[in-house]
Amino acid sequence: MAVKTYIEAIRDGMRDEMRKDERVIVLGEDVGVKGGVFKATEGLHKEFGEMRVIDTPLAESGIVGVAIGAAINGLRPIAEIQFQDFIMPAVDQIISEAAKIRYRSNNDFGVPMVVRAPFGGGVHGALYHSQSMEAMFCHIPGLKVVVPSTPHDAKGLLRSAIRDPDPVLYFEHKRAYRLIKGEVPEDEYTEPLGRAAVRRSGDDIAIFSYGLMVHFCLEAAEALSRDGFECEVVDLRSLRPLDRQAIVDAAKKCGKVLVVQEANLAVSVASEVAAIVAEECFEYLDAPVRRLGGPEVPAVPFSPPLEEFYMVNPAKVEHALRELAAY
Amino acid sequence: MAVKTYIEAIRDGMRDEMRKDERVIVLGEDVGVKGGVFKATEGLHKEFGEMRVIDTPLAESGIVGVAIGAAINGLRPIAEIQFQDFIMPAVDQIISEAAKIRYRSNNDFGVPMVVRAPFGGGVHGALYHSQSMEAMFCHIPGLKVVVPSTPHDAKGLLRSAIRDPDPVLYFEHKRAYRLIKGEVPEDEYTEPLGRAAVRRSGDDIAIFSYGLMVHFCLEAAEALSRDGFECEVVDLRSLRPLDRQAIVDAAKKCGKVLVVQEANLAVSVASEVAAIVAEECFEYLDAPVRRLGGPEVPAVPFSPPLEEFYMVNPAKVEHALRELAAY
Amino acid sequence: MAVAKPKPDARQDSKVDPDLLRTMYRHMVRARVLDERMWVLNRQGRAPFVISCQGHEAAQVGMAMALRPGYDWLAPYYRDLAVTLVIGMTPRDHLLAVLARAADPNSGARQMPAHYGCRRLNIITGGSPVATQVLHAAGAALASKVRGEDAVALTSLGEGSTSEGDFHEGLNFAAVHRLPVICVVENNGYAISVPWEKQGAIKDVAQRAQGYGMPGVIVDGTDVVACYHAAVEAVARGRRGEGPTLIEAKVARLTPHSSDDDDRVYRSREEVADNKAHDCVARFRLELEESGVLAPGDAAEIRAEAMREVDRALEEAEASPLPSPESALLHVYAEDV
Amino acid sequence: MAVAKPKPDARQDSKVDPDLLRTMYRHMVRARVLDERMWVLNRQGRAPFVISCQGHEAAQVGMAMALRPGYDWLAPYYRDLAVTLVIGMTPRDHLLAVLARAADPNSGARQMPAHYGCRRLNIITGGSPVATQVLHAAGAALASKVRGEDAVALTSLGEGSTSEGDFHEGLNFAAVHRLPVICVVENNGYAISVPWEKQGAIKDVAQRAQGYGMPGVIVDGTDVVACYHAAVEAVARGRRGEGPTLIEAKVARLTPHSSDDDDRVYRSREEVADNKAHDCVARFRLELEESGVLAPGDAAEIRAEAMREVDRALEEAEASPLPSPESALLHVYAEDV
Ligand SMILES: Cc1ncc(C[n+]2csc(CCOP(=O)(O)OP(=O)(O)O)c2C)c(N)n1
Ligand SMILES: Cc1ncc(C[n+]2csc(CCOP(=O)(O)OP(=O)(O)O)c2C)c(N)n1
Ligand SMILES: [Mg+2]
Ligand SMILES: [Mg+2]
Repeated sequence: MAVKTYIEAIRDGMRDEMRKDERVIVLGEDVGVKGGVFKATEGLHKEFGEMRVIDTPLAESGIVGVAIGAAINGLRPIAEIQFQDFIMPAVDQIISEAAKIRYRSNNDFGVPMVVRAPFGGGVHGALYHSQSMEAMFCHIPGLKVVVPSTPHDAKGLLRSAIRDPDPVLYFEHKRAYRLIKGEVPEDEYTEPLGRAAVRRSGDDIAIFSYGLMVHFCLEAAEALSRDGFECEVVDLRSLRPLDRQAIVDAAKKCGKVLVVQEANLAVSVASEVAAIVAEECFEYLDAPVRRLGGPEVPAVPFSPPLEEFYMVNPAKVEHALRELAAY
Repeated sequence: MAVKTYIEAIRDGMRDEMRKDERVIVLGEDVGVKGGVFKATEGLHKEFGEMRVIDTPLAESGIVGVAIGAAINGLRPIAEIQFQDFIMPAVDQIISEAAKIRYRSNNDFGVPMVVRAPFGGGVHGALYHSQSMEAMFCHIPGLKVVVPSTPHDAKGLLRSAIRDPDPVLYFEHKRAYRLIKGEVPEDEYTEPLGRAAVRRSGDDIAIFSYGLMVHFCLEAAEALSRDGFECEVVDLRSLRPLDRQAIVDAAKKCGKVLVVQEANLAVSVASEVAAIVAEECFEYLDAPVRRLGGPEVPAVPFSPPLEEFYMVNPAKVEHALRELAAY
Repeated sequence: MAVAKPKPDARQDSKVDPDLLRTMYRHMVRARVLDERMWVLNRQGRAPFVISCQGHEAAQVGMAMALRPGYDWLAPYYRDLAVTLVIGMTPRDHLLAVLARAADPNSGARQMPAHYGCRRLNIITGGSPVATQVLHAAGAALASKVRGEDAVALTSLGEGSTSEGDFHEGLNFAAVHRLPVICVVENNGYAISVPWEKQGAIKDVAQRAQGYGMPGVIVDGTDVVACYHAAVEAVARGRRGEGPTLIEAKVARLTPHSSDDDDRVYRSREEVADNKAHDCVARFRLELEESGVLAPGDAAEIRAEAMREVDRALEEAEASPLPSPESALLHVYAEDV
Repeated sequence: MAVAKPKPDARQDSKVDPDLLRTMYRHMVRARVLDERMWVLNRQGRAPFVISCQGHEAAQVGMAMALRPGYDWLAPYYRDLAVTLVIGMTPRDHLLAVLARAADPNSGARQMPAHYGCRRLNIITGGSPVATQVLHAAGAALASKVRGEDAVALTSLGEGSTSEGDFHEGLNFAAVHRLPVICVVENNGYAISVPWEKQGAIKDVAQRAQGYGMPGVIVDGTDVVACYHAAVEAVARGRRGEGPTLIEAKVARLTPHSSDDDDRVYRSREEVADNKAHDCVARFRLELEESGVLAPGDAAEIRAEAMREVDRALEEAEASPLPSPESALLHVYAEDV
């Protein structure tokens, strides 16, 4: 199997689907000739032309609103938001429109659209090129939210997202783009939306995470393993819907739970995972459910000491695990 | 003390502060001559004139963005969003700008602004005049989110919100406007932001709720009281920040917890409350933390049978309490 | 790109077939009769919410008749009752919505009435947030263009809604990509209580077109034939691949904003009376009778026919069941069945 | 409201005091020297990010010099290095930001460089999302008006950013309320890689003004004196309470979009070379030397002086400490101290 970077897998996923299905188009800022600011769409403009790879005006509500209309009229648009931080002007089109169109039309209309956006910190991007803003979308019925952590999943989940009949927000960790490499099958495999994946099994502590943080969790889990504590690492992958069964199974098996995310904790994905565990695993818990995430400040600051202080890293995960283990 | 409706208390709060502080202005759609679609600003245009009570163009991002600029240049704007459902186009100005301005300027600038918006269902308002969209804002550091449940708090919390140096989202339950009446002191009292209020004390089950739901919880609590179960009813009031201490105290005291909200549950305020309890009250819990809220559908549907099915009501609260009591 | 004033001779130089004129009149009357009936139901407490097309019928019928139903796309707004009737929806469809019945084809009674949608007729489902549909029309037009079809997309909104960012982003996108979009602004002078002077510092909404590089056309929205001609021209332009057109139809809102509004606090009774005196339906009837297109008695018969249709539709709607409570859980995602 | 072409005799009929011309030139050189130094630091790996004002200096200096520093309000964007220097910020201030030092007055090194802000000088803190600042300028102007002051608010953005809804909502609000807003669009023809033709179907950005009912003025943004005159006129208009003005300054982006961009994939080297050949700083120097405003040697001395200032500023910035890690928790709310 070929080894690819995370961003190559995303690019391949788009290219393959565009070759296979001419209804698939890509639109966004700088996605054409430039191939995107991260090069995720590199080569697509050349291969598929400007009818299917569209450099839009600088207007995010416009990008998503146009994608919705195009999806309703038979296309399969992939809208790229240059940075997830800049999805905010499109929130009305995503939450008031895309998420509600099937429901409000009593299943007469659907919006088969993917919105791709790079998120996450640790790249000196400061407040507006580092955010992890998935939580607000995970609250919204009608949306699906996906965050791959490996090149294999990046391609397999993107295929499923493009083929899905409903709007899918596909969030890519920008630091993983070139940092994370892995084997990607040549064949036309898919990964299902809505399912978590167990990355490491153990029965002492269940760790739930997603995106780049999964790799930090695996690193920390290895460190504890040397002292005989075996952690189960569950990659949530799908943040809406959450894989309730996978969460409950791992939590019950281990009796201790740590949820790890890059975003700040209040009213977040970690809150929901902790609430599910508290509701459904009460009699199996041997310790309080623990959450590790960013501090309650607006976003990742720029200066290196500040950014380092903000970011979750393997050492912080290990520290939290040792506390739980000692409980 | 005079008995006022919830909406009268809000109107009085604005009028009093405008009389006291000429920096306070009101802006929004139809807030002028018409006095707002719910009449919340009735009489203000006549008393304070169109320089301070401004009918804006139909543009929510504009309303909030202008309020931010005016606040930065010394005013104390109260921006009215006609329905909370229509706050979505303003999310970028609220989350990317207002919430981050103090932090990003290292305390050089602040945004003393209040954004008022009516929320909530049960008024045949259907998908876009019934939503409870507080959760997404409660995730955001830099914002404060307040939801009063009584006329007394409506006025006292609004005063504090207007005087607060940071942006406050003040969400009013539209069904409470004329339904909820109560005594309101004549004097210039305030209620602090960030503090919950215990509405009923008991030590069997702790109920956490906010807005109109608090009244449903009190009703259900009375029903259980007849059978000897005493519930503590905690009105959260401030959804960001949450009053962690008040939550932990009540949960530890009762050992059983029910969180009630009108919004759907996934990644919501109820998730955060449950997560806090699971983290901090582990050794005190006698039952799983239970959450009651709207179903996981995009919003409240219009037709009466559908709306009734969707809405939380006292009977549903009572049912959940009896299940917990029986655990 | 100068704003095109309606040619005074517009009526003369436009040979419109008498049958077409009669059809236009029939559509206008049908919409008016249905709209009036909804208000009756509201006053009787049988319909919680009504929002009206009264005063907009000429503009709506004129524009809609320039389209190919089921081929062209529409992203209308809540006043466009007459538009939906011309394209193929029925009084029954809308009374099902007004009475919140399960069979409402717009939304299964999930949305308030006047939130139109019908896949079969390419009428894109609309929500309540204003101006968002302008982008949906641009997207639908883009899709048609990508497939090499010559379908156009007509979207409409009120003048107040042109203050929203989505209006700007939608028209700009349509212009840059030369998309076959016809954006109809039904300018009735008010956004609920807020007059046009507080929405824009320009005399005519059509002027906004100049910021996008598309024609901005002004028509008398109480003149159905003028509206029809303006739309026919815009549609032809779109089909030829020459891009979008903004049409401002100057209309009058003959009712309060909706059944929840009381307009006495913000507009004078004189103004309201004056509007009623220039009712587009009455005006068209007079013209048709003067020109002999309608014989004596025709108008009365057309109205009676509309009444009968609405009566029947109401009976059927009332006999139709409400949705079952649990059905509230359906259709969040495609797999929910 | 026709677009006002710059009068050919603009230079003649404008008696500009030679000292003022020299000051303008000094500001332009100072900004250019500082900007160039930032790129050096970037290539040396000492500055992770640089975004440039090179090619925009004439527009920025001309516009900013029409304002009263500390009285008028500014909501600039990331290219406005020269604007901030004219208003009173210093090379030291910005090098502290580039080197991410705690003493950075813009943000305490919390934001990327070029996110300007200074309460003392009424320079409103800017974030990264484009066009949001247009509304902040409108709000600041509203507040001044409410208090009866005659301060104006100048906001600037790139031509691509005029596609955003906030641009529309901001200018429309300012026009309706006749607010003293000067909106400067620095049109360098590109939004990162996207050319103007893909942002708007109009020749000039200034045309957008017509949709709002305000003057749309086009100036040669490489002509500092023309920009100054355009701004002086717009500021006077604002102070007189006559409302906002949109000024389009046609400039050239002499660098890639930022230190993260490679513009070779989307623009020809010829184009870049041609832009450099019309460098506004070199052009102004020539004019001033021809007209004798600068004596031989003056220009060299002005540049040397700027170099010395930047050298000193860099030394000071490098000697200045980074923020402490825990300080990341401060100033989320006013009570955090
Ligand atoms: C985004 C948004 N904000 C506010 C509203 C509330 N609202 C409904 S209709 C309306 C006025 C619309 O006026 P106009 O666009 O002129 O259309 P008209 O009703 O006059 O035909 C308002 C403010 C809304 N539906 N959507
Ligand atoms: C809302 C938003 N979307 C996207 C971006 C990413 N971005 C930063 S600058 C830029 C291009 C801006 O071009 P223009 O407005 O012409 O200004 P210029 O850089 O050319 O001076 C883009 C797309 C952003 N900062 N904000
Ligand atoms: Mg109107
Ligand atoms: Mg540009």
